[in-house]
Amino acid sequence: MKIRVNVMLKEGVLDPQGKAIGHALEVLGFANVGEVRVGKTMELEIATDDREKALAQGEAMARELLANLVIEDFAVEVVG
Amino acid sequence: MKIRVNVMLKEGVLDPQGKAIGHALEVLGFANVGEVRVGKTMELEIATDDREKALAQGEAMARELLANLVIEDFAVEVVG
Amino acid sequence: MKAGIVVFPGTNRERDMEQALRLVSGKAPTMLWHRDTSLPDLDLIVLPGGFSFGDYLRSGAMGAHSPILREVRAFAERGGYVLGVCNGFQILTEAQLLPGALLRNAGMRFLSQDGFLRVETQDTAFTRDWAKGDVFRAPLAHGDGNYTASEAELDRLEGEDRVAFRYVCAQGTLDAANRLSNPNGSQRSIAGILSANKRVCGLMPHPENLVDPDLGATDGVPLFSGLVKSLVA
Amino acid sequence: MSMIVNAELAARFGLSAEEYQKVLDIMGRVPSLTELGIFSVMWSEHCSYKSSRVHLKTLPTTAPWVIHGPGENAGVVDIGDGLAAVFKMESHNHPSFIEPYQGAATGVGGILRDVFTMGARPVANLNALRFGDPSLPVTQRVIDGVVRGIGGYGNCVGVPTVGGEINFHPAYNGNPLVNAMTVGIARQDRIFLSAAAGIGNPVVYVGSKTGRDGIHGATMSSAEFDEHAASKRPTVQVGDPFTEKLLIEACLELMATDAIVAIQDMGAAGLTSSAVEMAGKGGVGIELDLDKVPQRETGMTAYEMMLSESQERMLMVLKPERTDVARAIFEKWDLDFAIVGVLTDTAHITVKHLGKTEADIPLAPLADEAPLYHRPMTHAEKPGRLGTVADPAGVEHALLTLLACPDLASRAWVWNQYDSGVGGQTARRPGAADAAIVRVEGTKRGLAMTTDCTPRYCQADPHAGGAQAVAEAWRNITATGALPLAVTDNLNFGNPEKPEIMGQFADAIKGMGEACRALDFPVVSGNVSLYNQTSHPSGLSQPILPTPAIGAIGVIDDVSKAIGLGMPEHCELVLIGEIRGELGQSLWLREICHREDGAPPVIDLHAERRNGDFVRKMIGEGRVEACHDIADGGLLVTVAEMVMASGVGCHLDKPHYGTSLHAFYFGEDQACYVIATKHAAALIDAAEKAHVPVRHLGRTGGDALVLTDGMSLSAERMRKVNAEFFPKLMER
Ligand SMILES: Nc1ncnc2c1ncn2[C@@H]1O[C@H](COP(=O)(O)OP(=O)(O)O)[C@@H](O)[C@H]1O
Ligand SMILES: [Mg+2]
Repeated sequence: MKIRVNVMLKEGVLDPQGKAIGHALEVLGFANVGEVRVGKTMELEIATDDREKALAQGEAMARELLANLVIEDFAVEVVG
Repeated sequence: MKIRVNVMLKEGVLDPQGKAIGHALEVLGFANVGEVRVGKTMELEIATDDREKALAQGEAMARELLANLVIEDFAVEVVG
Repeated sequence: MKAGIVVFPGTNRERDMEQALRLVSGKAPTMLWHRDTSLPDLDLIVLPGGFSFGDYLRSGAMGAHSPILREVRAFAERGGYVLGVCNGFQILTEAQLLPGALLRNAGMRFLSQDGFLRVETQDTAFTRDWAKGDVFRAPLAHGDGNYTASEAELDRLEGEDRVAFRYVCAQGTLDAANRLSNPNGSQRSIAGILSANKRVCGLMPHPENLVDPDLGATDGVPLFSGLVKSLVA
Repeated sequence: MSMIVNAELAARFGLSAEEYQKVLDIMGRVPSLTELGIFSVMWSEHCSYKSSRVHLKTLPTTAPWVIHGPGENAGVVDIGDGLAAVFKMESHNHPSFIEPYQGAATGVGGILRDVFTMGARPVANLNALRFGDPSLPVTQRVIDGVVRGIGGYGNCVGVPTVGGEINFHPAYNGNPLVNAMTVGIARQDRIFLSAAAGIGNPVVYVGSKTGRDGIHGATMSSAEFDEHAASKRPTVQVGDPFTEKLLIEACLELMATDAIVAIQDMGAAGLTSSAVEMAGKGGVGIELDLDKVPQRETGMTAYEMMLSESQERMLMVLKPERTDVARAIFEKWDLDFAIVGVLTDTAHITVKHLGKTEADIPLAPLADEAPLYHRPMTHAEKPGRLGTVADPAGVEHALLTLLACPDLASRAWVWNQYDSGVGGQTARRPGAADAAIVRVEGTKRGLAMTTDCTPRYCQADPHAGGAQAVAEAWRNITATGALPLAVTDNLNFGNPEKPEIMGQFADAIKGMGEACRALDFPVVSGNVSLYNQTSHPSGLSQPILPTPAIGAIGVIDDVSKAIGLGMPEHCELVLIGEIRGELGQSLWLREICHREDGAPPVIDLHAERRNGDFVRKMIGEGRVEACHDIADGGLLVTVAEMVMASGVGCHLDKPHYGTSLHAFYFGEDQACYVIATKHAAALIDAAEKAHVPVRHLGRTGGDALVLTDGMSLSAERMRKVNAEFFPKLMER
């Protein structure tokens, strides 16, 4: 089973990367782009057939390693 | 309208970050984790109400800047 | 030799490059700004190291979309000489002036250490002052220097004699699987490559930081002295 | 939390009952929330130095070469050719425990701003780090984040990180220390200060937008750390080195014009402290219109904006007719630029927001009546001198154990993550010499720099430890051939409200001051970090070891003459200084005997000065091929480090100096140097004439460190043992 963990900076935390990308898009002529936020996506193959277990494990892994909860939020979903 | 652009390394391109995370998870005791792939997620606010237009623009921005098609694939979706 | 150095926001080795060019060629290079839309009369354009646009998104991605890159591309298409070092190499690949891409170092950490390069081809302006097989020291300073390209692309580079430099260990041994020899994990230990016409060269290490005897070593001088010989026409 | 202003809220903001009463007296009314916020940060330990000021005043701060001592953003000293070195060290301890990467990164960003705000181009960074027990996962997480953060920021801004130090001790388990130092170079006739002047002149904000970052960071760093730290957790400040790089270039470009009247970075307590300090120093009033402040988030209150610690921002007073020039420069570099206020003749700071006056405080009493404490002190009894200790291990085993131990293991894993060459002026990289050396661009001159402190000595005897830290910094600069010029310090201590901590603090400063005076080595800038203490649920409160980190610089006229550790073959090894075999508080005692006791080594400042001046003179005369001072681990570790640096071995003579063998080899005697020379006879002769203790020690050659008793350790073997610690710990 494959899960995806999405990690984004918390609301209010400065996102220098998003800022720079927004600026670059503007220079490229995409005038209608507002805020840009950048996060990480991790796709993980988990050896289980149990959706609930996979999600719970994704949550555990995010808390322990994949996300930095001081500045980041995360979401886990099953993708296949 | 908010879109999300997901950028992942292509199948076959070595993903050192994914490998490192896989290893770290194993050290932490998550024994059942197979392949890990790491990508980027970008959430962009687009000043339009037209879903199709937003998706098309996301695609254009990904091709021009957000993804490097030599090594990366991307997917665009509307999230809000 | 009339050289120009492109400065992007976040470029930080432009002064190092300026110093090296001045020392070896006896002539001060011209500084170019990323927003410039025309070029002065030049023999060589250098894209120096640094973190153009913070290296945000991908190293070199935003620099490759700067106005001046249109001019650099046209210059290269006219047969001009272009050198990209470190971030400059990353920009050249992002702009597809050179093939492949530079991924995160295999060890997932920034590498700042002496690297050892073996010269793989001789008949180019960039390598003529070395002999093929020469090994020289060049500092590495990068987080994304892991050269990658498709197998077909790599075969083509080798077939066309377009690999300029490879990482080796201090004793000269080539071993792509060994971090002591190939510190960032580059495919086939590739440290620097050339365009099809051999006039565009990109490499990750910093020969410009080893040109001054007062600072300890001059291993990097041949890169610049070779260019001077080729371009002082 | 409820935001009704009263004594209770004031207490939560860190103001004592008496301090709050003073606020009421000054204001003649109950202050607004914004006003209370301003008082609380300006009167925090971090900004007001209320516990430390009376002691800091005793440090020597002047010399003919000192251009600006403490009181400015950084110290400024004359380095010749009309140029000045601008440098300072600053802590980011608490943030680096909460979020190691961002804490360390923003620490580097903050100290860089202190230096370029004075008109200097930053040319080098250093850092002094103290971590807890390395076997703890939390320590490893902190090391990983701190090292990545320092590199992530410094590498991107393009300032080489050329030196620093790292110690480990369980006393830092819950409270690591991250002290960052920046050295910059400026023209002496283009130094920029922060005193505002010119009623009516515009106050200009440049850099990043303001968000709700790190509100109350200044008061937090002045509060003891406990297990509730998580709930005190403000939004962590995230650094943006890319913006900092632009800010450096834009400021230096503007500084080449004559537009700036005064300039000040926004550090701790952001807009509040920069506005208050600029106006206060200039004796003028200042009015801020917060509606003009570039904002990253919506709906920010005056209180939030005044206390935000968003990074990469500066405040300037400009000549009115030059604002357009300035605006054009900042726009070129894609940075925000906004006129946010004006200098007034009211002698007040007035803050307006959305048509309301949110704060109106008289500046003079805000500064003059800031609390100042003579806190009670007690002085711990000093440990007695260590008696004789038998050698349980033998020399070879001890040497290999020491080379492998956390405090002596190679730091290459760390410095290999820092770009030490960017700028093209680095002459001695980390590990190559006792001090790092960076050439002054456009000249032959080099700046030598180092950071030093031995906290275990300071714990045993703060007075001796404070002096030793200064002496070691001086010695490290001397060992390269450079002339030591001046000191910056970062005084990291526990809770000053505890008399024993305050006693440590005062004693360490006393020792520092004595050493600075004896060595003509004035203190020109610094930083104090108190409340480095972790309280445990048991009620016990663990302070860190007293850690007065010393940063120092020196100058050498010809950078190509600088000396490093690596020695060539066919040299004689000579010992300068006297070895009595001081094993008290030594690493040998700790690592081999598992004891941390005894008195630290005796500091003889007269010998220090005499021996060091002699060594520098010999280097200047070209008689020295390599030089290394004796410090942690003692003589044999010093020699081993020289062998490892070059791969060239040496034979040491049979020692016969009236002390036991292990004490001779591993005692941490001060004021000593090992020199490799091709002119041994002349050098020994000169030393004797100058009454400098000198001994022939051995000769270089081969590839092993060889003792007369038969011990022979190859450079390779020692390097391997020495290199293992960090990769094994961090790359599992
Ligand atoms: N321990 C110290 N020794 C000498 N000077 C100090 C010390 N601590 C602080 N200073 C000086 O006091 C002034 C204020 O310091 P600080 O508040 O840390 O500066 P900033 O506001 O720039 O961060 C500076 O000039 C600094 O050099
Ligand atoms: Mg300051």
